[in-house]
Amino acid sequence: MTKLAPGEYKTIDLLAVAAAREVNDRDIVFAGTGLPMLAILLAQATQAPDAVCIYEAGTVDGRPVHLPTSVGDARCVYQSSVTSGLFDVFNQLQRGKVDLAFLGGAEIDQYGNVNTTAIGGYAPTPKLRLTGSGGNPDINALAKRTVFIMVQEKRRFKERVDYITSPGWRIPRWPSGELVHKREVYGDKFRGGVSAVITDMAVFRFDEEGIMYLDTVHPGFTPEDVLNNVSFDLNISRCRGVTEPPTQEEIDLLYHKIDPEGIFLK
Amino acid sequence: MTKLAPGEYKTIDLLAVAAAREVNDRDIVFAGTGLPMLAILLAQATQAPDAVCIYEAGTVDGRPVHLPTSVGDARCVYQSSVTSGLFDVFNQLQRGKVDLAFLGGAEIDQYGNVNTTAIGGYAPTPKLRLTGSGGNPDINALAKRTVFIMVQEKRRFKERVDYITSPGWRIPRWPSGELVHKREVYGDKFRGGVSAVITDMAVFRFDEEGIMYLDTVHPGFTPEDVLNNVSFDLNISRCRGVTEPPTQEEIDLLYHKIDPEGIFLK
Amino acid sequence: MTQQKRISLKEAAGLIKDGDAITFSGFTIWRRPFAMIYELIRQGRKNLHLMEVNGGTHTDMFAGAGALGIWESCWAGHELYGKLGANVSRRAQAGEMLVEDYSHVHMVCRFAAGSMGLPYYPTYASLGTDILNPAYDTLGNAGLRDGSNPKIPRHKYLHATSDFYEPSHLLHIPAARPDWCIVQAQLVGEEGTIRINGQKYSDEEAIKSAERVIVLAESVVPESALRQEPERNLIPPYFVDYIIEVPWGAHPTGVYGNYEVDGKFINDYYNRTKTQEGFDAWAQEWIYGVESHEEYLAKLGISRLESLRANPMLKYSTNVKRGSRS
Amino acid sequence: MTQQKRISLKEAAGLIKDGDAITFSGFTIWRRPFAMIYELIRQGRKNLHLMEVNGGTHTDMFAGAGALGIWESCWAGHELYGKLGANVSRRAQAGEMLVEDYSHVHMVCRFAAGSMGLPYYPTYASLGTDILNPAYDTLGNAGLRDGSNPKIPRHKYLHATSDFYEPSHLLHIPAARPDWCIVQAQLVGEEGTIRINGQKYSDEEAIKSAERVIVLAESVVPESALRQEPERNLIPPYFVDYIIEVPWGAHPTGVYGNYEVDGKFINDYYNRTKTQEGFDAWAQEWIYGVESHEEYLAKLGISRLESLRANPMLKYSTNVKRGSRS
Repeated sequence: MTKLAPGEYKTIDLLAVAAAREVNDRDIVFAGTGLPMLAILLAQATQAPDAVCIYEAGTVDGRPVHLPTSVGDARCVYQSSVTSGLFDVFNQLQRGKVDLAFLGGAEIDQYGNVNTTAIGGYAPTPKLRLTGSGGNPDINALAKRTVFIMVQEKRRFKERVDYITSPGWRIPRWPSGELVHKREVYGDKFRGGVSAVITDMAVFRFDEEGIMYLDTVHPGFTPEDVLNNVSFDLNISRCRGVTEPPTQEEIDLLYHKIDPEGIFLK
Repeated sequence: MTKLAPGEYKTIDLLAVAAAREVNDRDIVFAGTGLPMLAILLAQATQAPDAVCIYEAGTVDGRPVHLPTSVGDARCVYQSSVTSGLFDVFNQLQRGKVDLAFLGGAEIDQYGNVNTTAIGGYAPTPKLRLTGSGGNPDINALAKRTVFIMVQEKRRFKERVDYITSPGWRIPRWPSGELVHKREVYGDKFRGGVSAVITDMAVFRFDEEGIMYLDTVHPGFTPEDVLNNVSFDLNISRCRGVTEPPTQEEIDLLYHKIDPEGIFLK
Repeated sequence: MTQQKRISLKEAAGLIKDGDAITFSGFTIWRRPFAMIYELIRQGRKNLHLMEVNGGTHTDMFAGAGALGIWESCWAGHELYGKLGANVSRRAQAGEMLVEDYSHVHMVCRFAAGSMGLPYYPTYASLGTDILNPAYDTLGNAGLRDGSNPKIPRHKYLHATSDFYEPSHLLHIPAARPDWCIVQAQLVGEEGTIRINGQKYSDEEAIKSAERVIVLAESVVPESALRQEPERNLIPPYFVDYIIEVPWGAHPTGVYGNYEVDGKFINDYYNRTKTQEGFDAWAQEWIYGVESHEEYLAKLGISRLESLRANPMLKYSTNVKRGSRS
Repeated sequence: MTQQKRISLKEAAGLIKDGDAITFSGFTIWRRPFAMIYELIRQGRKNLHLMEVNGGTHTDMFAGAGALGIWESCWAGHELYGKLGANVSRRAQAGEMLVEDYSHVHMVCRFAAGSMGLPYYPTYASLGTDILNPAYDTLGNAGLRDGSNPKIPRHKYLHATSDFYEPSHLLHIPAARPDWCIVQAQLVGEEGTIRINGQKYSDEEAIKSAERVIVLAESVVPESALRQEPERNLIPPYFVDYIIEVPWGAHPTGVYGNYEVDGKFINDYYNRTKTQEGFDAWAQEWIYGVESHEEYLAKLGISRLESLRANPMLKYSTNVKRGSRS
């Protein structure tokens, strides 16, 4: 079905594989629509067979035989442990049960703050209204680790995002709006934060101060390519080299077992 | 099965019948174990076929074919609309859905305050520890009308109860403990309160000031009998006469349809 | 024992007035009561106050039709079938509707509080975001938090602290108390018991928070049949004011066990309605130019509907084309 | 995929230490994990901190055995089969255990808050009662609200106000966060999914509020069988630490669909244990003098158990004698 030659892969495959590798066995994972679904299913099929996936519309540990196209999809229910609703799974999140979450965003800044709400101001009206937050900030706030999957573009990797939809490592303390470490805002509910950002070009992580740095570049890219596609002063000195490419087994799982219909992997 | 001659009835029958008559059709009723169950089932079999019964353990509008012996009983579930749990039904109560509730108590005072917790002091230790509150104060606080079913004894009808388990018409406002009208304590959540007290001797109601008065005496008793069995200055001037005795149809329903096994009606 | 009040779609839509606060069953593009949504647009309802846990294609249609005065939620889009709610964005950018942003958990908290008779709900979610930026309180900035509208709380949220255990900082999020909740359910009993199969989303909270509830049922069934398994039922009759039997009433959104999301329909809507002119033309074809739900279904055609019909064991369609290789 | 840890009753009881904070599944005299309750008493556990939505025969037994240091709840009794918990009353009157009174709703609020990761839960219930009398704060009076015990909040409750809508006065009730929840369930999957049939009581809140959970199952069943109807399941595996298959494990309390309350047994217990001497003799016969759950069942005898067995369609026994005319 896939038209890929052996050893060949597309960018989206690499994103799914890199994200899947962030999953530890037995992790309880919140996953959203799209790439996160591929990532958690691939992780379960490889190194993390006992990872549990929660979809925010209300299914816990489903074992779908057909890939869902959204978290509200009937396919999420199949062989799930519990099918309930948002109140249940969000309460579990707040209770501290979620280890890892996969999220996305339109813009991100050096502290890992993410914008999915509005570009070019907010009040009284934005220049460009986006979809809004969804569960992104809630999950990002209360899971132990989160991984963002994004498109690498200069205009998306900013010194400071136009609107902080989802909290990174340095965030406003209201009402003053002073930027402080996430720990100071969340207090006893501080559990961690953005652990990795995976783009079509590289993987980023965050240092002890909560500042983004380059961790690995994908095959075919250099740290300089990445620098040309961020609009802030990115630390590339800790770059560990090249992102491990997908294995043939991973590609086969993605195209033949996880998304044979070609829903996300066209 | 019943050994009663035509026209004959026992005190408990009269209590069940008098309580049943407090139910309006379509009322949503919280009922506890024992007499309240007989009352709601009798009401549904007579003037209030569309009254709904909620049991606090978590069933809504059950249509039992065998009389439950407690609200947690498996028999409550039969043909119920929803079987859930306490959180659901108590939230419905707080939401304002409950019209009427049947409750009991060990002691009551002239304001309708009820004690089911402790006799003879409370802290550091009571002289006599009773069962405790259960849902009595919650239901009494948040239902629109409540009806108490009690035993008529001088020591149980007091000027002031030893411990206010369940709130009547004049209740303490904490932290001062000053007694004020229930409306002042509940504010926007004030919905009503104790509407009737039914004993083995009489029916009592409450005047505009929230003070108990004698409404009717059961056949065979006089207002003076009642006065001799309360230990405060009871108003008997509004007594309307004699409580309507059970009809043969009501007795037949109670003994043949509702409690044929003789669980509460021995 | 009592039969619940049956009513037509047109009558039911007529009960909802301009300016009313409304909410819906479902999640993004699943189990939305579209037959009623179309009818409300057809009847020209304006200035609606839509409060919802999340939005979807229906939100965007209301926006396109100029039916929304206020929209309080956390998200609008079409999932896979359109990357954002273009009509919501266009109206919001033009200042033609007020958008009050909360997070997903905040919105669940709002309806949970409403459903429980509480004025607010505590949570730790989404601290340290611009959702809480005091300058971004849309309804406050519009002067609407003066207590005169019973559907608009005096504060967007409040800070709170706790020292019961660890010292702790949290939020109080105000209750949502819509005038109406309109529900698409798989099964409703003749007396009004609602059974939702599959994910319940936030239906329980939405229904119980509302003052009045209208249910569109895929099937109205004998009450006693639903009551044989009361643990599977969600809502008792006394929360339900009106029942309408409307098979396929959620199309183009999906219903677990009944039918699939019509992704092609939604994607076509998205592609054609990015401009107001495009929306108007689309709405003329699919809303204003269609007299009734029956006519809408006839226009869709039987083979389209049959391709969406769920496999009875899997609970979703195995016939619909979903991807590039299916 | 992972099988949950299986363990014996004796091992499981051994994990619970003197002084631990515990709670149980069930409601008054329904679905209490008695096999474990007996074993904890048999092992001589002391100074337990029992926090529960409501009490029942088990609470009274713990009190009789002198196992309770603190009891926080709203009710103890035996329903129809004994008008109060005589051992609870005797110990409370003697000051031999601390009793902290809340209302039923308050206790549900406590576990709801614990289950949701909140420090408190707001409610209007039981305003204007002596439950809120500042002089009747038992744990406060005992000097235990200084924050040194992580299971005891700094306040019994706090007053709160709201002006989001109508000016309003309510209460904040502190979360319950027990070390252990011990559950009797009808069905548990091999991986740990819990299904509760019939009324759920406050099991979901009790289980999710606890740090660790031990489940006694009437039957351990294939996980995939439970997952064919996931809407009927209550708790996913990662909340469950240990599973023990213990048929009849709730006797003398009842289990919906499995067996009836043994009212005669409870009434006999009540009548015989009003004094400490009476309790000690009863406990010698039914707890200390019995080696195991199997021996306990043998002592009860097959015909007694069979009379309690539920009719599979009605879900309760039609053979047990319940009243004077049955």
